[in-house]
Amino acid sequence: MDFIITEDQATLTTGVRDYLADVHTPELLRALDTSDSRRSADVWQGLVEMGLPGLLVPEEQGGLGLSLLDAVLIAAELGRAGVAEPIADTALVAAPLLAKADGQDALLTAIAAGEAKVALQHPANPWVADLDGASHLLSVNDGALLLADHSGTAKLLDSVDPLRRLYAPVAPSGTGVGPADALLDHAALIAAAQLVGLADAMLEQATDYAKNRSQFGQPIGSFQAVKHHLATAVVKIEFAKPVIQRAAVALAEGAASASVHVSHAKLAAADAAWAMGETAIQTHGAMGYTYEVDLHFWMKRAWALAGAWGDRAFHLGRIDAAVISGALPIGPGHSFA
Amino acid sequence: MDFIITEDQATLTTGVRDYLADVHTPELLRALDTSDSRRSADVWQGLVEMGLPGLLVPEEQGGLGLSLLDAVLIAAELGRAGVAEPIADTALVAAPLLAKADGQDALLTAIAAGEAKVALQHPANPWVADLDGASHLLSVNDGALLLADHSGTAKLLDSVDPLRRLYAPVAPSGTGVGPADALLDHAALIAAAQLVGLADAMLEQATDYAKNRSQFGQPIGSFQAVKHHLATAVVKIEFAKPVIQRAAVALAEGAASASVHVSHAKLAAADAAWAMGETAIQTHGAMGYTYEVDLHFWMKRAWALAGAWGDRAFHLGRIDAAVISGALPIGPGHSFA
Amino acid sequence: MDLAYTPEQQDFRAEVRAWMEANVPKEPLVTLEREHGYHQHVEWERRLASGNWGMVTWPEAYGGRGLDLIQWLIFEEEYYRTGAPLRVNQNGIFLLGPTVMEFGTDEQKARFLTPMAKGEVIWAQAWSEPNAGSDMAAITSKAIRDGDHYVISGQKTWSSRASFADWGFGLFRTDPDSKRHKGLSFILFDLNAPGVTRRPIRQLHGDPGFAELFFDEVRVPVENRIAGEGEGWNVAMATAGFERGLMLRSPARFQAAAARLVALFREHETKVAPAAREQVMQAWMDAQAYAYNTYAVASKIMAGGHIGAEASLNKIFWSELDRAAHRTAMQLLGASAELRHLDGGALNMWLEGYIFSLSGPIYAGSNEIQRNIIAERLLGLPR
Amino acid sequence: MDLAYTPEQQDFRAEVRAWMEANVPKEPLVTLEREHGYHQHVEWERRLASGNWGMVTWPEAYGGRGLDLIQWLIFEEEYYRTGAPLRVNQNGIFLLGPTVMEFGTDEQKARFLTPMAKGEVIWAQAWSEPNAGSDMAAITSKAIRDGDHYVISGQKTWSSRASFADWGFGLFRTDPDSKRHKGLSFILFDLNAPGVTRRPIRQLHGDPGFAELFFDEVRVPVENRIAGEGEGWNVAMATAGFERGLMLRSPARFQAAAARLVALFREHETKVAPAAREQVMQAWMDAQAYAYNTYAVASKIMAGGHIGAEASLNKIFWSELDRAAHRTAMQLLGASAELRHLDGGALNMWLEGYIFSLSGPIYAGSNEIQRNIIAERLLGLPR
Repeated sequence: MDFIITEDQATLTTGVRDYLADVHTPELLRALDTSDSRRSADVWQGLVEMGLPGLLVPEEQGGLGLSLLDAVLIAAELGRAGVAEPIADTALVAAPLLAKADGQDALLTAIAAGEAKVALQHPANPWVADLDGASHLLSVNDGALLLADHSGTAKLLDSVDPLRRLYAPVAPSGTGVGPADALLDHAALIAAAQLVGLADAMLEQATDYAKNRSQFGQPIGSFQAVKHHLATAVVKIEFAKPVIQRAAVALAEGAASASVHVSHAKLAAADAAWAMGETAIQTHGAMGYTYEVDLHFWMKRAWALAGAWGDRAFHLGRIDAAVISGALPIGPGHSFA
Repeated sequence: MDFIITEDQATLTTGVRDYLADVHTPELLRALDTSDSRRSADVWQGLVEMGLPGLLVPEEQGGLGLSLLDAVLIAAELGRAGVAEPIADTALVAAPLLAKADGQDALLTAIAAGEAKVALQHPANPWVADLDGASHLLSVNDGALLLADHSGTAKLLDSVDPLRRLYAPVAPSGTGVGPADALLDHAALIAAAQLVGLADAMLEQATDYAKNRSQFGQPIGSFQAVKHHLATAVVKIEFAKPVIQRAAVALAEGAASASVHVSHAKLAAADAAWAMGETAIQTHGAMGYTYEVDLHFWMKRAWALAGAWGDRAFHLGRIDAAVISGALPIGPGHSFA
Repeated sequence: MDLAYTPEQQDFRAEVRAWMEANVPKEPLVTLEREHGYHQHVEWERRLASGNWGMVTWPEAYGGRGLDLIQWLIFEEEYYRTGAPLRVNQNGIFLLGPTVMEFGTDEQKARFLTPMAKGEVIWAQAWSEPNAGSDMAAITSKAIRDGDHYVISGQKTWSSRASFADWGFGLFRTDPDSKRHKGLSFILFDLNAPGVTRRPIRQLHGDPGFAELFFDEVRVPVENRIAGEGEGWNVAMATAGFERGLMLRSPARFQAAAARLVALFREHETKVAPAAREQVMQAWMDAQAYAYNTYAVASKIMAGGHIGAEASLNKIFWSELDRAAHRTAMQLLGASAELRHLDGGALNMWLEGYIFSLSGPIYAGSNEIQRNIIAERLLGLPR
Repeated sequence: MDLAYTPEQQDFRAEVRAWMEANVPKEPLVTLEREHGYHQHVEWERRLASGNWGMVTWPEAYGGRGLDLIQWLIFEEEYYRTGAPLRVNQNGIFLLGPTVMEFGTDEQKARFLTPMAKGEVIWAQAWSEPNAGSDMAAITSKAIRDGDHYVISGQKTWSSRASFADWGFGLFRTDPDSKRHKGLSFILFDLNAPGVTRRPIRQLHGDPGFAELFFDEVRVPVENRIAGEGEGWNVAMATAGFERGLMLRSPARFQAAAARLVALFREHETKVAPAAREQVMQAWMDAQAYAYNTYAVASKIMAGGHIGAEASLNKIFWSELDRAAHRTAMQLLGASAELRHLDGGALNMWLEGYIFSLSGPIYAGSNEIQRNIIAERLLGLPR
């Protein structure tokens, strides 16, 4: 029993964070926002050069063979940097699922090389992100997860998140690569991790603003009301993190209760990020209500991911079925069982 | 259409407030708390001399013939002063109900004279306050409100409110004096009004404490966190008041929607008082957790009345049946219809 | 207290309803924060004015109907009941208009009020500056007297309507040596005057709902000053009082939103979080409570009373109920909440409304400022 | 990260469980805040110590078992699983004990720790003074050196356990000319020494859960001072760190409450407010989150890490989840919530628990102070 991030994990996470802070800047987000496709081959190439697509691909297929715990740490960094390229879906959701299926070595190799992009479609998540541009599609039919090649263009929906590319679902097709709900759980977990990264970024933006913006002759961050708003937000964010890690371990181990923990993680992360968004805009005042500070990119992504891969009602429903019904043993001694 | 407290009503309310502030002091509450009966013939006599028992008794029976709107204003003052004598139940709930029944002139006359005390029993409110000492009992059987003489002693339950005297219900009996739910609505309305008075008193206590208690070289009320806690509490309290008044008018007029408005009033008042209690104790710090400041009398009364005469679940259920179902017309233009 | 409408009030309601039903555009207008939508909304103001509905409480002499506040509330109820467009004229009729009526000269009233009520001149507010937001007394924009003109230099920001409007109003430092609340004057200016540059600012939703204004030696006649030189702060505080007080947010708006929220809940009832049911009921209850309180305040004002620091209670209550109601709607919509257009291509008004609701606790004096006011002025806590 | 218990840990859990099931009193004890109940609880401490369960993380030399923090968490889980009594020894084993271990001399360790672990000496804390609550640096009680003794004069208040306990610890001003954080020393004193007067203070529930202490020239040997003269503030801050940090509130306590709350909900399921269902789930989720975080902090400390201002996050989280869970229970109980005894005469533990939960956001540094700490030390906002 040890509940700790290893030095290696911390080093990897910091490395990704620093790299993204350098290359995936707010300036880049603003530039993407004015581009037609909202996607950039250069950005993708940068992520590939970092080795991100192969993080969870087995070493035999050219990846690093890392775990879901690594995945949630990296997903948080993608959230923190506001990354919109479909790296999380492909590398952190599809790759570990495909690694458990038979006969996907070629695709895994292509993923690790940054040459394949896998879009994800599941009934619990009605819109498909980055379907256009994907080389493959994981979809669900009758409880089975199907893998198919994908090409062509689809009709773009209009998300409030200017960098998000959503499409209506297509008819499921392809060969079976596992159970459908594994997709849902993996994707919800990664969404939760991104949410907590988004929340961290908004916290940092709000804190910086509070330190630098003066009113009444002093930084607004010296006012107790501002301090306490931000402190309240920190508590929610910090207590979502271990829940996500615990869910990652449960899912990696295939624990029977993994779905409950994923739902808990998604709820905690979405609540923290949503509340952080409201706190961040309030801290920024009128400036926060503009498109001129970058906060809105993160806040809108948080709104989007809060509803994606199972909304509050969906995940509370799973908690309900486990906890209120008595199906899950609860109480002291049941933290990890 | 005018939504305003008249000068006369304001004068009466202020008169009652000032009188109670003089005679129904915290010292009195502490003295009652160490007495066996927790009741005082002197206190009752003082309330009688003020004319409180007859406020809603028709003039023909020696009362003042005031309205339910007056009743809620006075009930708030009873709450503010922490009055525990059963004046609200007898004068503000039973009297107007009996005034609508036939043949109750003698009892109404006795109520106005302070010689009769009416205890109230209803299935939605499982414990009977001040049954011991009551001369009459209103109880409910099969949808009918029954009036019976009462005498004798009953088994006392142990309320957290040291001045509250609760008893288990007895077998309903007596002659019919109206529909059962009128009792519930009247009593819930008066409970709501008392709650808002309790909240006002706790606000005043907390505000006084914040002005006078110094830490870090300044009154704690100069800290923005304390200011904002109290300001948040004020908003809840002030916006409960017009709801209570609106419900009083609806109930007085026998409006079809009166029950919905009473439920709204009870919910708003209970929420405001409960939150005010938590804010008040937090403002008082460790001192608030003692029996040595008087706050606890008001806080405990608020907990008691929040659950009495229909708890949150009960009143939300009535709102639900009206609003979610679509039975009640809602939207602009339906404030008073 | 008498909560029944008089026959005259009922007749008035019927009159408003009939006119609105006949005149409210059948198709929703484009948002007033885009140029095309702005002009649609101006056109709607003019249609309203053609029916003498510009601002029913104003004297007939200025294009109103001389009605009382209860009638105004009835007007608002019918206005929102029919889903009529947002008021692009809001800064004029709710903020500047009452200010001119209270502080303006007869000449100023005649000059500004009628075109305002008719929707002929649309007004922008120009309160904030980059370093004077919550702390409005930190204003540095100057208006230096030069004969019978002021020469204005400086900058304003977050000026709502200023991307497209005709005229603006705000505070300027007429005494260049003054500090804080002193030496400020309340001045009206033509947004198309030489030396005024507008830089539209995109808001969260992407449209330029406010603008930054740059003043480069803009010459403004002295007769555009409301009240005395140096008295601007008190005038502005009165204006802010109107804004936070009764009129800025009509209860009908929230009652309409609550009713729509109940309908949305019913659509989604089989797949909602347990608390959503209670949140929806709370939205209805809060909108009702706000309506009762507004009727009570209107009654009080009609009886000769005033609204002071209590306006801060209103501001907090409506802004937080509005945000909570729209947050609930976003949760009910789940994965569709992020879509700017819902089935059939209609604008996702819940998303737009949630975004707008986030401005509520910020503008017209942030809720932090309001809580300070409540604590210090209503409760008497030390500053 | 490895979230499986080792076989040794599982064996340890089985050992604790077996002992607890055999030894935990079948009948609930009277509250430890009444004299009779206090003595029952002291007896229970001694029975615990007889099984070497006084404080499992302490070295065997002082009556512990030399176990690690994960084992302590397992111990706590089994402790709460069997519904064992509250720890009257809490001030000693969780606050003073770690302080003595970190700052005490070998002689002090030998003298104080073993009787503490054995429940032979029960400790009261004596932090606050009437004018030094949240602002503890305002302490004025003096301890003036006189040869090999200090002479203590002054007053402490809100001292938990002090109505009945044997010894107390607190900060005293050993330099009478000093101000604020300087010149304070951390001193242990016999509550039965001549010159100490205790005035029990009734708490909300009516029992004397804390006391006021008056010191009238109380002579205390210098060897009762922990760490150097004038170093008291730093020692106390370390103690407060233990308190707010890992040990004061075991996650097992909240997990047990959440499980009971789920059971209470099921009993009342047919007549609850819609949001109650979600609040109950939230109570379970929050208790779990607190448990995960505590395991993470324990792991970090075992790996050589420290817990600093993060302890303030814990304090806020557990105190607010506890109050919310008990508030939910009060709502589920409805009209019965106010009864001190429920059906069959058993104490209404939800009411008692709600009352106790109201102290959570106040004591061990109010949550306002904690939020200041988070803002200033974790986020770096200006003081």
